Formats: sequence, C-alpha cells, structure tokens
Amino acid sequence: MTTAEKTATQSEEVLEQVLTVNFGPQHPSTHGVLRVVARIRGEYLQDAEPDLGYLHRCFEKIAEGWTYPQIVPLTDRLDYLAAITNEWAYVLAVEKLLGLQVPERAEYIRVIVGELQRILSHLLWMGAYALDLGATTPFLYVFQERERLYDLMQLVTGARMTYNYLRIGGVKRDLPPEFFPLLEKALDNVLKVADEYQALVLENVIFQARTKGIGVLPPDLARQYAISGPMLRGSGVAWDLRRSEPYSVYDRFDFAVPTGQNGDCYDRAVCRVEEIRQSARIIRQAVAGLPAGEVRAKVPAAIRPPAGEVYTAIESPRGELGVYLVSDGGPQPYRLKWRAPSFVNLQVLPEIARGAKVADFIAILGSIDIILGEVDR
Amino acid sequence: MDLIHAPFVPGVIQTTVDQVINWSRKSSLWYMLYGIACCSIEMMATGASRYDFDRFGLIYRGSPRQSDLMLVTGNVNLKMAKVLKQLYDQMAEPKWVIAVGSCAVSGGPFRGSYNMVDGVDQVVPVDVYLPGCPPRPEALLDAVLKLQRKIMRPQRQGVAS
Amino acid sequence: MNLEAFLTEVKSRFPGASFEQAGQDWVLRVPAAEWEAVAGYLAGHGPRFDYLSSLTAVDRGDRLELVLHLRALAAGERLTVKTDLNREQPEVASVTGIWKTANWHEREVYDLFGVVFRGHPKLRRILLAEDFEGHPLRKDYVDPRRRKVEGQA
Amino acid sequence: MSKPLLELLIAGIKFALVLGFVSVNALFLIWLERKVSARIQNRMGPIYVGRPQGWLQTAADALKLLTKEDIIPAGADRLTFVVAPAVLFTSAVLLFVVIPFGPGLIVRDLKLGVAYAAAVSGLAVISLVMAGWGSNNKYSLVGALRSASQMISYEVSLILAMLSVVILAGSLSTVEIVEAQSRIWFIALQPLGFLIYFIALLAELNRAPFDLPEAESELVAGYNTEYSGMRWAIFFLAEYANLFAGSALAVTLFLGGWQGPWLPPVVWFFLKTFLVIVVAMWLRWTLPRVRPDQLTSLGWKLLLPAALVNLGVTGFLVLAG
Amino acid sequence: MSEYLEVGLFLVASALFYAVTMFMASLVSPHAPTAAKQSPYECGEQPVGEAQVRFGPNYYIIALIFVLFDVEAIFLFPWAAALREVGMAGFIEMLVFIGVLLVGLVYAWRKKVLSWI
Repeated sequence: MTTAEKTATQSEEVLEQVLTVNFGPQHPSTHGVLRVVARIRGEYLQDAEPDLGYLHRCFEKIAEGWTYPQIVPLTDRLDYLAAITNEWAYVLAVEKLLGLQVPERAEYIRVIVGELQRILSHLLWMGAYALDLGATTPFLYVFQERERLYDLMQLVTGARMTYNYLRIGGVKRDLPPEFFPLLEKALDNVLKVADEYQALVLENVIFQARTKGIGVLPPDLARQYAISGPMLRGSGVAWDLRRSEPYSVYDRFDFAVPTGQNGDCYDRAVCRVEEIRQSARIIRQAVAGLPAGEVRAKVPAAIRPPAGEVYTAIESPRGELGVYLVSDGGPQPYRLKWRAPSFVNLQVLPEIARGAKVADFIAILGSIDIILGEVDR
Repeated sequence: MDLIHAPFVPGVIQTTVDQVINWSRKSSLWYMLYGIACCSIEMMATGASRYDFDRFGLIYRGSPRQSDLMLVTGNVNLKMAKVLKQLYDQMAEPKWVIAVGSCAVSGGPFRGSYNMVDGVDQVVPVDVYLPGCPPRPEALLDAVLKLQRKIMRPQRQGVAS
Repeated sequence: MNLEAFLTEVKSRFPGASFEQAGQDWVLRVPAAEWEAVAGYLAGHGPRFDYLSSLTAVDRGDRLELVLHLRALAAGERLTVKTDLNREQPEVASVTGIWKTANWHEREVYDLFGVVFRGHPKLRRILLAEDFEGHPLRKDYVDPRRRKVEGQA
Repeated sequence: MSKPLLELLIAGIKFALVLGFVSVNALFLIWLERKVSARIQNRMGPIYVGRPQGWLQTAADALKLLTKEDIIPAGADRLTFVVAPAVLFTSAVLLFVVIPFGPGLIVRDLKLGVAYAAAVSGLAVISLVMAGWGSNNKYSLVGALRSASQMISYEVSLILAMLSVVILAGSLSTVEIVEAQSRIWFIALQPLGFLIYFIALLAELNRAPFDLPEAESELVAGYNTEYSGMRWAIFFLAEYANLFAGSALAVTLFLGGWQGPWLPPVVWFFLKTFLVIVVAMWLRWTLPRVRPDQLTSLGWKLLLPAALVNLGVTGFLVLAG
Repeated sequence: MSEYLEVGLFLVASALFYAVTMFMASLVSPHAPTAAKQSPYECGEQPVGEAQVRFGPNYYIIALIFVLFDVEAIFLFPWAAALREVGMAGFIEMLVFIGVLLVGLVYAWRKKVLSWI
C-alpha cells in the first residue's frame, strides 16, 4: 500500500462513521428471534455477531425432570419444522440405551415420515429464502404444497406440525391404507414444485446474481466449524449421516448425496432442492419395500434404561442432529444434550459474512437455514 | 375533541361516528411480523394461500409503528420479555394483542422452568387468548374474528387495558 | 491403524490418559491438566479427529464431567473424550484454537454449568441474559423465583 | 369577477378535481395491487370488507390510519420528519399538471411539459432523504442513502429516454407529443427508449425489483420505518399517485396517450395506463430484489450508455431521414 | 398571469392539504406518548449509538457525476426540441459535448467509483 493510499483509507475512516445496527430479534429476515449485532459502514458489513437466547426454553433442564416417553412430544418443539427427525434422534438414543430392536415395518414407516418431514422443511426454506431475496410469491407457492403435505401428515399422525408420532420402540400407529395413493400424488406434486422452483427461482437472473459467489464457505473452514447438512454438502463435502453412518434402514436405499462445488449460497440452494428429489426417491423405495408386521416393539410401561450413556446422531434437514443421553437407571434421563445442527452452523455466520454487503448478509443468513427453537433450545 | 378517549356520551351521532371508526379499525388489523416459535409457522400458514389473512384485511407490517395487532406466537423467556414490552410500547395506539398458543397463554409445556415467563399477560395486556400447540390456522382466524367483535363493542365486553 | 492401537499410542504419550470401549464407542479419559495437549494431538495425528461434533458437560454430583464427541471425517471414526473437573472451581483450557466450533459450545457450557475456559476468546453467557444468576443445568440449581414461592407456601 | 380571480377559481377547481382523483385513484390502486398480488399467489385478497370483492378495504384502511396515533420519535429531527411526507405528496400532485388525460383534458399544457415532469419527479428523492435522516433510525438512514444513490443513478437515463421522444415530436409539450403520435406510437420507433424508460421508472418509483429503499427483508420498512398513522398514509398515497403519474407519462410519451380507435380518448388513456400499472405490479410480485450495487451499476454502466446511444441514433435518423 | 399559475397554486394547495389532513388526524386520533414509545425502533432492542452519522464520501462522488449528467440533460432539452432547426451542425456539436462527458463517465468507471456502493 502506498502512502497516498494509506492516507486515503485513514481519511475515509474519519469521514465515514460505523453504524451499529441490530437485526432482530423482531426482524422479517432473521427466521425467528435471532439477534445479530452488525456494524455497518455504508452498505458494507464490517462485523456481525449473533446474539442468541431469545427462545431459550430450558429444554435440557426440563427433560431431566420428565420420564422418557414424556419427552418425545417435547422434542417436537425444538426444531419445529422437523418434528419427526427430532423425535427420531431422541427415540433412537433411548432405544440404543435399552438395546431395543425396532420392528422392520416401524423402521420403514419412520423413513417415510422422516423423509416427508425433510421435504416439508426444505420447502419452507425454499420459500423463506426467496422472501429474503425480496420475492414474495414463491413463499406462498411452497406453502400451498406444504398444506397438501400437512394434510398427509395429519392423516398419519393427527397433527399438522408437532406430530408426537414416534414412540420408543416403534411408531404410534400404522399407516392408514388411504395414505398410499395420496402419498403417490403428493410426491408427484412435490417433484413438480421442485422443478418449478428450479425454473422460476434458481434460474432467475436476479436470483443468481444475488447468490452466486456470495457467502463462500471453503470446505476446510466448514470442517473447522463442524458444519453439517446441506451447508457442508454445498461446500463439496459429501458427508451425509444417512450414507456415512447409516442408521435405521438407510443402507437399503439407493439415493444420491448432492454436493456443490463453490460453497456459496447458490450451491446450498441447489443442494436443498436436489435433496427434495432424493427424499422423494427414498420414500418411493420405502413404500415399495414396506414389510408387513408390527409397528411397535414390546416395551415396558415404565422405561428405565440401564445406567450408561450414548451419543446418537441422525441427519436432520439441517445437518447432524446429535443426542447425548446419560442414564442413571432411573425413569428420567440424567442428562440430555441436544447437539443442534442450526446452533453449530450459525456459528460460522460472522466468518462468512464479514465484509459482505448488507443485502448479501441477509442472503447468507438465509442460506444457513436456522431454526431458533433448535439453536436456543 | 378526542373521540376515542372521550367519556361515553349517549348520542346518535357520537355512536355512529364511533361505530364507523371501530368498523374501520376492525376491518384493517395490520399485524406485526413478529414470529417467535412454532406458532409463527402456523401464523405464516394462515397468511398463505389456503387460509389467506388478507381476506379479512389483515396484512403484515415489519414496523410496529404501522401495526395494530401483535400476535405473540410462541413462548416468551426472560430475555425476550423486555423486547416484547418494548415492541408493544412502540406500537401506535390503538393496539391489540392476541396470545397465540399455549406457551403465550400460560407457558405451555415449558411452564415453570428457570428462564420462562408463564404467559405473556404478565408483560403486555392480552385481548384474546388462543390455546393450542400450535393452534390451527382456522383457530387463529377465529381468534381474529373474536377480536373484531370485541373492537366493535368495547363497552359491552370491556377493554383489557 | 485401528482406533485401539491409536488410543494405546495416545496413552503411552500421555500417561494420565485411559481408554475403554463402551458399546460401539471408544471413550478416552484424560486429566484436566492434559486436556488441551491431548486434544491437539487427537486433531493432528492418527485418524485425525478434525470434526468436533459436540462439547458438553454433565453434572455428576461430586464433579463436573466435560464430554467431547469427535469424528474423523476421512477415516469415519468416532471418539468420546472426557475429563473430570472440580465442581467448586471448574476450570479447564479452551480448545477453540484446535476446533473453531468449540467456541459456542464452550460458551454454552460456561453459561449453563459455570465452567471457566482458560484462553477462550470471548467467554460470555450465550443463551441466558447477562444478568442471569446461577448456572441452571447444575443439579443443585434452584430457580430463585421458585424459591420465593416455596418460601411463602 | 376580475380575470385573475376567475383564473384562480378555475385553478382551485382543477386542484380539487386532481386531489379527488389522486385520493380515489390511490385507494383503488392499493386495492388493485392487493387483488393482483392475490391472484398471482392463488389467494382471494380482501373480500369481506365491502363484499363481494373487498371494495371498501382500502377505505377502511385509510380511515383507520386517520384515527391512529401519530408518533414522532424523541430523537427525530422534527421539522424534516414532519415535512418529508408533504414533499413527496406535493411532487406527486405537481406531476398531474402536465398529464393529458384526453384532448383538452389537462390541467395546463406547459410549453416545457416534459422538462417540468422530469424536474418535479426528481423532488421525490429529497423527501425520502429527509424522512430517512429525520427519523433518527438506522434502517431509515440506510434506506434513504439507498434511495438517493438509486434515484440519481436512474434519473439521467430516464431523462435521456424522454429526450429521444422529444426529438421525434420536436416539442416539449405533452399534448403535442401525444398529437405527434396520431400516425404511429413512439414505442414502435423507440422500443429501446421505452425499455430504458420503463426500467428507470420502476427504479424511480422504488418498485420491485428495485424496492431497495424499503426492502422489507433487510431494512424492515426502510425510510418510513418510524412513520405511523396518517403521516405514513400520506407517504403511501403519494407513492401510488406517483405510480399512476409515472405510468401515465409512459403512456403519453411512448404509447400514444389518448390516441386509439373506436373508444373515447379518455378510456384509451386509462386503459393503457392501467395496463402499464398492472405490468409493474406483476413484476413486483414475481421478481426477487436486486442488490444496491447491482442496481447502480446497471444504471450507470448499461442504461446510461444505451440511452445516450439511443439518443444519438435517434437524432441522426431524424436529421438524415 | 403566467402559465405557471396552476403549478404555484398546486404547490401551495397540496402543502395546505397535508397540513389540514394532519390537523384533522390529530383531532380524531389518540395521543399517548411515552418515553418507550418515542424511542427509536430497532427490532425491539435498545439502539446502540447514534443513527445520524457521517456516511461515506463515495455517495457524494456519485452525486457529483449525477450533477454533471443532469446539467448535460438540461442542455439537451432545448437541443432535442429544436433539433430539426439546428440541423446536422448542431447535432455534431452536441455529439462532441456528449462525447466529452462520456470520457468522464469512462474515467469514473475505470476508477471504480461506480461499483462502489
């Protein structure tokens, strides 16, 4: 830097003041109640620091006072866009502690509803992301599709969002026979919506100009921050727990793990849309191979796992959802730690948003796909 | 003359003017875009195509200055309570609050734990309580209709504040 | 090199360490004093545990147990690392220099358990408000608001 | 009655007519926008307030806003805060002076009509900057800065696109420009000019994809974040008045104004204007928002050179042929 | 009176209309200011620092370029209206004028002033 340039930057600092701005907790684009304290200069972001805790609901403490089956509905409220995957991670941990074998049919049903949940969650993300970038209508389009899937989930579980469907040792009840034709139709619709979204949003010139090369997350940095889910895959690391550490019956299905090359917002978006297609593929295979039999193992009324501990992780729509469960042999967990993917993924925000423009910052934040219920727990 | 805070004077003109103003207020309840937790997703669903808040004239505004209605859609903890109060204070009069969901009504499943406010009526005055976890969009629409009825007849049903 | 052999090597290097197999997972126990050194070794040697899944603590009543869940993405290995901390004055070296992701995890443990991490870049409460008193995930924590209610009753 | 007084009276009546039109038209346009967006989004839009189609919705909104509290923030620069809406509203109303609704249906056919329109529409940015600065709010300030840089990036292209029409018509009067289009609309001769004008117009009106000054997902409500009640309603009113005036000018300059077969001229004028407005609405509810720097570089690096070239070619062709 | 009578009247009258509307609104609307209500809105949190700050000089540079081109546009108005009278000579003169400004624009472009914001 020459002396003249140096004086120029110095005088610029004197001329231009830094503005400290709160984004959130009540803000249209923080996806809940996240607060980001940003220091901006003109249109540029110097620094951004997330401030959490506006939705901290003492989940881990409450869980220590409730019995094992009671906690299942409570997990629904953590990542409220992916209730099934929350329940799944939790019951998997308890089943591992108990050494319980889950009936095959129940495993397949879990895969079906779990992948439906992934589609539901990604659909909402697609809409919300378009909204972040200023396009209102895609949001309403995906919500139409979500409503149809809600109906389907309601048919199975009785609820729209917070299902309380999985049980320790299986699922609450079998899939009703009228579910299957409806599912087939819904999947066709979902694939159509994914194609539509691809054509209308992903291939839109403005959308690409807003997302390509923005918020680049190099794979090394992603590993340093233990990023998981579509964010990690967008950076080109083909890491998917369904494939890398198969749980349940995922090793029996044929599906691709979509990855990006550049690790920018655009790649993350493409990965998520592609994952919807892959989920539909998995569901079709699971329905085709659905075995007959029980949907619930015999479980004692009072569940008292032997003293010990277990860490299980599953692939939620947002990444590695880990449950660290410690039992002291009593009817309640001694300690339940929720390793929330959003919490970990959000941490990289200051790193990839530093120096970005204010508008890009919103695009980057949106591309992380955070759910505050899970971040704050 | 301050029509709104004037003592209730029986009189045809006054009543008619009041009725017209109340009608305009109930017909144009703009809600603040303030989602907290699970219920906010159902709030979005209610704004989306199938249920369509806009039919009743409800649209969202980002700024509390231009909002008439605050939907508290989720649980409020100690950290959030200050924000909630601040946002409520910054809304322009007249303003209404609907506590959406069990958490906002009473604390829900999280009631009594170390960081929670057990019901938002400890922080801001609530006009309509809507239980459910989360309440369905139909229920949310119903709550809005109840609020509209309340706005039309403040004398008979009593105003919260 | 399989995990057991690597852990044996770790044990030979850090005499305070011990390991065992619990279920499918390997658990490595290290003294708090060697916490950072062992972590640095694990991240750079053997299967290279470069991915810190989670860092948390458990209140065991008489001590605080710090638990680390590690992954080696390339080798596909998993490892749990534990250390015991003094319950009255829990203090341990921060591992943020080794895994950047440890930053928020350690803040959370500080927030909810009161463990002080030496060398942490910004050790502040993360989930609870700054003026919150106590560390609620400890087993003996009592909500002051509750205490008042019970006192009156 | 003396002549000046009579003139003043007539001018007063004209003002009352314009004001009435502006208000009713804004109410209608807001209703239309909600209906159009609802149709695009597979919804109904307002239906219950004034059945069957929610005709009274915006009237209810207006009345509610009138009876809503007016907050002036404590740290605000009171004068600029209070005056800002008036500036925007005035600039919108002033535009209506030179809009020819039909033959003879114009407030005043100014000799410098087009130049006047360009000058008056440039006032809007002052209002937004006043509002943003006066509010003592950070979102407002950033929104105001954005709108300033946005408007100045587009103003020049807008004027240059107008000028190529002026060359064709050989006059600055809006009425004469419309009359010059009796044979052929200028959009046929100036397709590029129209495109530049329309894009620049969207940017001038702060409409999506160029709605940066009030970008909801970034700046909550942008420059008008702190405004409430009637003061905010005036902003809204002026915005829609500007939308109409801008579209009407587009029709006047490029789409032959009131010219058209069979139907009465006024009907033609309104048909075309509403067509332009609906297209603007359609774009708003379809496209994502561009980024501020993309917007400025589009203005300076693409539209401005294109407008200059267009102007030069037009001038050359007019002189040569 | 000049043809700008309406313009002047419209200017005054619309300002007056605004004043009257706001006055009417103040009659029928509630007014209950509190300290919290009048504090600046910032997503529900307490604002940090001032909102009215000095902002970057680059805005002014863009504004300067704008002024240049706006002045150019003013010169162009009479020229465009009378192009047929001034003929080819006037056309070329104006081309030279525009050319000079274009050089300025290219200079600013090369200096990356335009891609700043």
